[in-house]
Amino acid sequence: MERYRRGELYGIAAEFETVEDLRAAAIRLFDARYRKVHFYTPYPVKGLAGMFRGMNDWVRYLLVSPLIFIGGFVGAATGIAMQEYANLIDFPINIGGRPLNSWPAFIPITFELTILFASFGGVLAFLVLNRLPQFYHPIFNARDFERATQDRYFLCIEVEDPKFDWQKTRALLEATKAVLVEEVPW
Amino acid sequence: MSEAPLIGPSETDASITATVSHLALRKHAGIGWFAGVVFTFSLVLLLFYGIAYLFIRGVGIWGVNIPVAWGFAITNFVWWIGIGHAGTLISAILLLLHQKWRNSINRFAEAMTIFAVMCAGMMPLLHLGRPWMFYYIFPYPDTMNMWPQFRSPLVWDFFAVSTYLTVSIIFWYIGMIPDLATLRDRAPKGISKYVYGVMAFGWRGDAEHWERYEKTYLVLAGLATPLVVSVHSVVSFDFAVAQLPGWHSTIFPPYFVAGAIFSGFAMVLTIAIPLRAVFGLQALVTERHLENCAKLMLTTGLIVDYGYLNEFFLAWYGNNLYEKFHEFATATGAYWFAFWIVILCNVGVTQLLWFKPMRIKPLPLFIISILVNVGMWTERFVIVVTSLSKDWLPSSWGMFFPTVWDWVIFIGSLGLFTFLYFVFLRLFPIVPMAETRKLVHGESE
Amino acid sequence: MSSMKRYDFDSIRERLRGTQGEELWRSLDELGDTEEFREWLMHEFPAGADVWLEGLSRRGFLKFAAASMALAGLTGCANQPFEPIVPYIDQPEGRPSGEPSWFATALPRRGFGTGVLVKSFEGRPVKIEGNPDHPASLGATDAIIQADLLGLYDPDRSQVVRKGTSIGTWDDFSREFVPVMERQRLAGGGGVRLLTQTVTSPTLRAQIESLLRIFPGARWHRYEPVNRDNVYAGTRLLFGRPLEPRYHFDRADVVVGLDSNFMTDDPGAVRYAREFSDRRRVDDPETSSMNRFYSIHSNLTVTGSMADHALPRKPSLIAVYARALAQHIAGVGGGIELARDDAHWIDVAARDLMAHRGRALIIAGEGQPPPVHALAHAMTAALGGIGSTVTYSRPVTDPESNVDSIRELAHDLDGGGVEVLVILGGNPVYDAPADLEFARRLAKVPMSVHWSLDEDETASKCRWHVPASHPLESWSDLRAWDGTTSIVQPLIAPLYDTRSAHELIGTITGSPMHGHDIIKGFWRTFGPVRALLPPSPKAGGAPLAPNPAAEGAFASWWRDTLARGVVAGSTEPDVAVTSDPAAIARLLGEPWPAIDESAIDVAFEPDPSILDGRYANNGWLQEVPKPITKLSWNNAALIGPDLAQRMNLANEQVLEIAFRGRTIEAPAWIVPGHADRAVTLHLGFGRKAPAQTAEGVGFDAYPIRFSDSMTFTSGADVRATERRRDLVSVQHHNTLAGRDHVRAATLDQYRREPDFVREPEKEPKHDETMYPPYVYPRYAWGMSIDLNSCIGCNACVMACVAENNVPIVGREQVERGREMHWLRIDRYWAGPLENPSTFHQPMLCMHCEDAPCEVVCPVGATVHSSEGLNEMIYNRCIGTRYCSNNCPYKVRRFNFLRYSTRGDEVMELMYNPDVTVRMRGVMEKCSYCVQRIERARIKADNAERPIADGEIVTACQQACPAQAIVFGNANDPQSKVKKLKDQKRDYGVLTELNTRPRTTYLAKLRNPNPELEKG
Amino acid sequence: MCNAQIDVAQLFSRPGSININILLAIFLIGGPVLTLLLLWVVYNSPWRTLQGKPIPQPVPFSHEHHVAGLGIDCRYCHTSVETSSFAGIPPVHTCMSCHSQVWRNATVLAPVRESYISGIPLHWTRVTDLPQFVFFNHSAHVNHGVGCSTCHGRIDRMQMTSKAVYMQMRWCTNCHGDPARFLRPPDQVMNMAWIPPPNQHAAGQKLIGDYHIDTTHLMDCVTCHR
Repeated sequence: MERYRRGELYGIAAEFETVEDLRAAAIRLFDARYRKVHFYTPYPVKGLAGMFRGMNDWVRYLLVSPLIFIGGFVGAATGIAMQEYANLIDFPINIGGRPLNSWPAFIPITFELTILFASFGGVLAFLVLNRLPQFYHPIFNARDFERATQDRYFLCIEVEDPKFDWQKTRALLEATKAVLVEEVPW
Repeated sequence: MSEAPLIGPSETDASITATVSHLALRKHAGIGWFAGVVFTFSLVLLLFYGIAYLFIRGVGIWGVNIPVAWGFAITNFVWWIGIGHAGTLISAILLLLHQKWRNSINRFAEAMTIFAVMCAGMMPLLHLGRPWMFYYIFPYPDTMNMWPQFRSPLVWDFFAVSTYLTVSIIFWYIGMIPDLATLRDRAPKGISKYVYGVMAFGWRGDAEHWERYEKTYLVLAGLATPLVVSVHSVVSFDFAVAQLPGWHSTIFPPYFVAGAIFSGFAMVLTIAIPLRAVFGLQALVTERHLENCAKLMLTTGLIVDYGYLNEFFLAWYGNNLYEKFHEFATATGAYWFAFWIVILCNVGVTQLLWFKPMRIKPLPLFIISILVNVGMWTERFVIVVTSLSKDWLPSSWGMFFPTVWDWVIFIGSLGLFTFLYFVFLRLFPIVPMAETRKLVHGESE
Repeated sequence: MSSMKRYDFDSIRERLRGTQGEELWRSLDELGDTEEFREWLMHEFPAGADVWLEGLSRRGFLKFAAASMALAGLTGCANQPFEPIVPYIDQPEGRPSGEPSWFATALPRRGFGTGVLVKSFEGRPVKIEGNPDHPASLGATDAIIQADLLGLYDPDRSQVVRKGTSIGTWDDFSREFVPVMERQRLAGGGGVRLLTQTVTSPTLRAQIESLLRIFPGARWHRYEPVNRDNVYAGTRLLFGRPLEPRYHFDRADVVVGLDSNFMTDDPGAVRYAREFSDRRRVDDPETSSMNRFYSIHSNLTVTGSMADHALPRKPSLIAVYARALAQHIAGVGGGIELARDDAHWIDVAARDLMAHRGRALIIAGEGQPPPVHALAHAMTAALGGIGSTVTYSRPVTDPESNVDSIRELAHDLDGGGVEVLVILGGNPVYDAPADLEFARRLAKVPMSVHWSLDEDETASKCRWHVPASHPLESWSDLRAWDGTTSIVQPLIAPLYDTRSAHELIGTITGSPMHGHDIIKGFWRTFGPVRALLPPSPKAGGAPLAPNPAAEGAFASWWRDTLARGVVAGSTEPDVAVTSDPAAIARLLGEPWPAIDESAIDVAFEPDPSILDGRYANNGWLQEVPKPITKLSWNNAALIGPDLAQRMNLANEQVLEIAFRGRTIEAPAWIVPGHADRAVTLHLGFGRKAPAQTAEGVGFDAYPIRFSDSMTFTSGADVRATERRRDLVSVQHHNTLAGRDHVRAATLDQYRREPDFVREPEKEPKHDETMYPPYVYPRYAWGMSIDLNSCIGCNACVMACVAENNVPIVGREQVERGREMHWLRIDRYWAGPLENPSTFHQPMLCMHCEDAPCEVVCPVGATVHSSEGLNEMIYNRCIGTRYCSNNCPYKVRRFNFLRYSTRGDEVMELMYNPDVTVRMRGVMEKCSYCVQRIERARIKADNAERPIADGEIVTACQQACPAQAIVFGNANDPQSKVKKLKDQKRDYGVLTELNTRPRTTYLAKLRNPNPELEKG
Repeated sequence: MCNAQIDVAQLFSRPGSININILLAIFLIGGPVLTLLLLWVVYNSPWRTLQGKPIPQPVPFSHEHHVAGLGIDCRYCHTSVETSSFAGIPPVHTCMSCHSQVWRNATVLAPVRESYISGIPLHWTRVTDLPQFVFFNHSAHVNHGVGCSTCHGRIDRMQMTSKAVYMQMRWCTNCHGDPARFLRPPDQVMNMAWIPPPNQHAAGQKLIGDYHIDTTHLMDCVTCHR
């Protein structure tokens, strides 16, 4: 049917009952030189992503911490700048005979702002790098996929994968312990 | 290892998912929940009534006066903030310490944090003489060319508490995204499905996402840890920076933080014990969870007790007339009863936790946790009020007596807290499913 | 909380045994000992907690403040409403708008004139200050004069003519009243009676005399509930004629008071206080000297609290001690049994007196019977005091007995035949002697007219009540106790349709005139510079021959007199009197009443704040804490510790005091230093007049005050009940708890160790700080308060209230600890319980250079000025109250509710336009009268010159009769304040906190007689 | 458990060409910023501050006519401007001193005549109104080189008098913080047309000395708030 016409297809997904089966299948795909493979699990499973991680995936993975650091740095700078400017430049005023630049008293606010901006950095990193929110995604077309967030384990090979050939690939997947193999349309 | 299991042996991915999401998705939450909501909401109405009258007439409706210019409002503030500490501690510090047992309880502990901080944040606002001018505390380009006075601990408070609230919410929400996805996928077709769908940000459990998710979560935990310590230190500065005998003390920051965690865990237990009974979560919130909380209470409790001891010791050792008199007046003066309640609850009762049965048996533990909550609130009261009632010049000594309106605000805030909690229980995954699934599979961070 | 705390006084005494002299009560050391002692010392807020449990009742403070609008402050960010601006039609000469102008006038205190200067903005009097040219003021005032400003704007003032309960007009009144008088005139006026208070006004006296000429049969009665009968009777007894004594404390080295409260009760009190404290200033330990004051008194008053040696004895006993003293001085035989210590005390005092011939003074209190007065004068005379420490002059008012006068009136009323009774001021229904049953008798008068400022108890009992004009809004003249006369000129047109006494008499005599014409007319006729030739004594209203030659002279004299506030040369000349040495013996020979040692005396005293009750509606005076007891909105039965112990009484325990079948109930209040076996009742409270400030405040002592025992009685029966009535006190802790906020020594100690106030181990050196030194190049405002001169009267507090628009908060709020006074007077006791020494310490913002309050304010609402002022900016304040918590002196005050009376169009007139009226929810405190500083600065700047020393006078400093407060520029080595701060006695409170207060104190000194100082 | 099998397919429809996340971001960040901006504009707009808006008065008095036209000195009417905190509103007597001769029957002046006869003062409306917690003293400014027009604008060009500046504390501190920019020599104070000379700052500094202005005190709170 035209639904299978090339370019209309996102990839082929396979559903597994246990994480072990998924791992086994993953290894076979790796050996078969597949690279554009995605895994969908109800809880973080170590190592899966690492196997097929491409260049830009690595970048996106490593970018998390720097973004958070930048956030924190900006926060600290804001805190110090604001307080010094207010007390020394904009409105210097004798308060309780304390020095205008009572820097020890400025530490708490600087610290809090550091944390605040850093965690903003964290959220930003998390959302941007994961391209979230992303309400529409072809993988949701996979039948039974709602269980990927509950108790089933999915993988999906994209058609973009150089090795992709929907006959062979499908056969390869059916050879695994997959309980269900199907095309995932765009 | 001989430790009691963190999770029931029979639990599977499916069973966890089913139990937890059922709580949020079921049609009818049961008469108990409904009754609870109605009751607590009536308390919320009481709070609003109290606040309305407060704004119309002024803080004079409370018992505050000169010299005791701070009363219940600040007491509540410090107490609520303290309560708020356990949540972040569980989710952040214990995460960093690879304490797996945190996994099943951190969600509602974090919720507790957020609601507690909300109640706390409300208090300083209400206690202002001119609450409608609260924005003078913000640094913004105003028409007066003025700035907040950055040397004032109250300004530090403002920054600390708002930061704490924001970070807690972020932390809580990010941790909840996968579970919201679960709810999205389990919810029957209808509005709720879309709501969960939007809240889940389109999470699909992609392994790549999981990796970055865990990394972010870990770093956030790293940030939240110093934050949680800083917040109550800053709150303690409100007192430590002032020069009143009984306030001006360098031990306050650690002693406040410990007290905060102490009361925080008390509140966690006060909530967890009925929760697991009512919602049948014994398999997820096991005796070992209770015991660990109990142990933490004992530890922090002992630190607090040390704080008390230290105050008296230093008063005697420093041989400062005012300090000595203050300690004496605290123990035997007009507010002796409050002081001895503190000693009874925070020093006496805590020691029961040395005995294992007390740590694992729900009922005694529940009672102890209640007593500790009472004790900690009273401690805040003693710190705020007794120091003020007798300071330097005998001529200006005076007494504070709460009025009905003081109680209305306090009880109202309790109502607000529990009401928000009931709402949370109904709509959100109260146990982090993804994390508990990890436990099933024995995955470790 | 309602259980009563009883004290085990034995244990308390045990603690205090050994502590004596200046050693202050060390509560801390004793705290461990007994529950009772701690209760006594720490006095945990006995005033009931019940107030706290109920919500706010409207009564009490809402009377002063309408319920505030919700979020009134939000209007701050909305647009300002349009404000009208209204010019004069014709601007008065030389009076630019926006600048204050000053007028000299006089105000009556118990009928005697006190010269004042009144500050007025656009025709609104806003502040009363003393007139330096006036002998009874010397530039200062007492609390009552200060508070009389509120009397003018008092919303409770009588505003309309009333007939019974219905409102009438002056015309209605004249229409009914004048014909009646006309009939009386034809009948010879036998049915007319006039009742006045003390009258010193020459014009009024002349008017009344002419009235008596028109109504030959009429009688004029005088009644003053607290009067000087005993004084005049005493002088009459000794000199054969009534005389007004004028004491000269500036010439007295040794003073003995016999139950005398000359610093606040005498007509010359303000001057006496000044002269007395002038003799106690010690600028240089070597050269300066101090007078020595022995006081035998029953109740501890302001005066008694200044004594170097006090001897608290019940009033009836004081005559005995007076005689004992007299015997020593006259060197005649004994026959008087005194306890050994007392005998010694008298002996020492007597020798001290005799050692200072010509510089000694014995002064008897108004409450003591005439013989004691006679004895006092005789002793002073024997010691050569006449002409030196005391002089005499003709009384300026009628010296014969007030009591006899009103007794006659009462008798006449009973006999019927009194058709018309005009009550010209006063409130006899309330304060006449109980046995006269004045109310009942008043009812028999068909035409009774009551002229008064208040619609009081008498007003409701009279056929007509007509409203009086306040002295600040009417023309009149007054004489001080020494005869000095002042013209009273109005500062403002009457706020309501009221009339002055002069105008009323005019109405009565059928010749209504404006007050101005009456007064000016009188002085044209009888003044020193006469523009008219006086009428011949015969012809009643014969026309006066004009004297055009003198018109100009009179006009200028009139102008000058008004400007100066004193009629030149009007002071009464001294009367030469002699008292032969035998006088004492003769007096001692008189039959003296036997004293029942065991009986309990009940003494009636004027209240320190509201006097005999005439100021009961004055919220300022009701609220200001009484000097010794620190009670507010209350009076109490004051008792000594011994009596409390014997009767096992507790504070606030209700006593039943029965006398001649009449009983009153009064809550007890234990006053250390109060005489044993004596109960002191303050008059003026327990008012019945409805819907007024004073209604239901305190208890009424008049019902047991009989015409034969006006000042004290020994016959009363005092019973304790188990009931309890809350009293509101603003100071709950009476000791220094072992602290050194008050530092004191004896003169000898000071001479031996001039540095006794220094505490090097505690006070940080000036460079001992982590903070950078802020320099105050031009002015460094500072204040110095001399604890040695301060007598603890409330003049400064009232002055501050008037100057700074400090609101009244009402009884309930004071009980909650929310009084708003920027300046309070702390009172501490030290030494033995039954006879402690008293310390008064005015406490106000210290304007610390390193102010703890400023550092903790989150919005910078309180910061430091370039001249070292601790500024409080109300419009920036959001009310966290953190500053108050961190203020070691607790001198900050907070508007917990809407206390200001903004919006009340009459009260608004009273506000000082130079000071912001604070809204609900903001902090406030003493500003060193910054508005006065700024006015002086602008004046100086416009003239391109620096501000001179003494140019800025704070309100408290200005009002202080003892001149204990000095303000100025501490940078200027020549300034008065700097010189005082350089004295060795100068110390700061709580300097160990490194607050660097700009307000410092001069340590208290006493000058005890070595022979009496035990140990 | 039971409903785990139902087919969800896509919960949300396929996105169009535009990226809703971007829209979301713009909305979440831009929204508040715009609102605040709008509020700020409204807050400072003449519509609220009445800046430059003629205030209705009982008599349409024209400063332009009296000052520019007739060249009457400010102090003729505002007599106490140099001696008092309050510049002074002319008593009706002052008006009548001329208007008893000129414009005797002008209808616009009827209220003035009535007031003069009846003795009921005119009720003008304040143009420049300060809150009760701000204390301003004309003499202190006029005697130290602060010109009328600095605060009141070109009064001599005002047909109907209106607020020249919207006085916020920021505006006051603008000069109190650095008076040199605004001070004039004594003879220029009443000059409406005065514009700062090129060397104003130097001149101003000198004037501060000549007037003995204590600049440290100028920024003290109590200078204006008491």
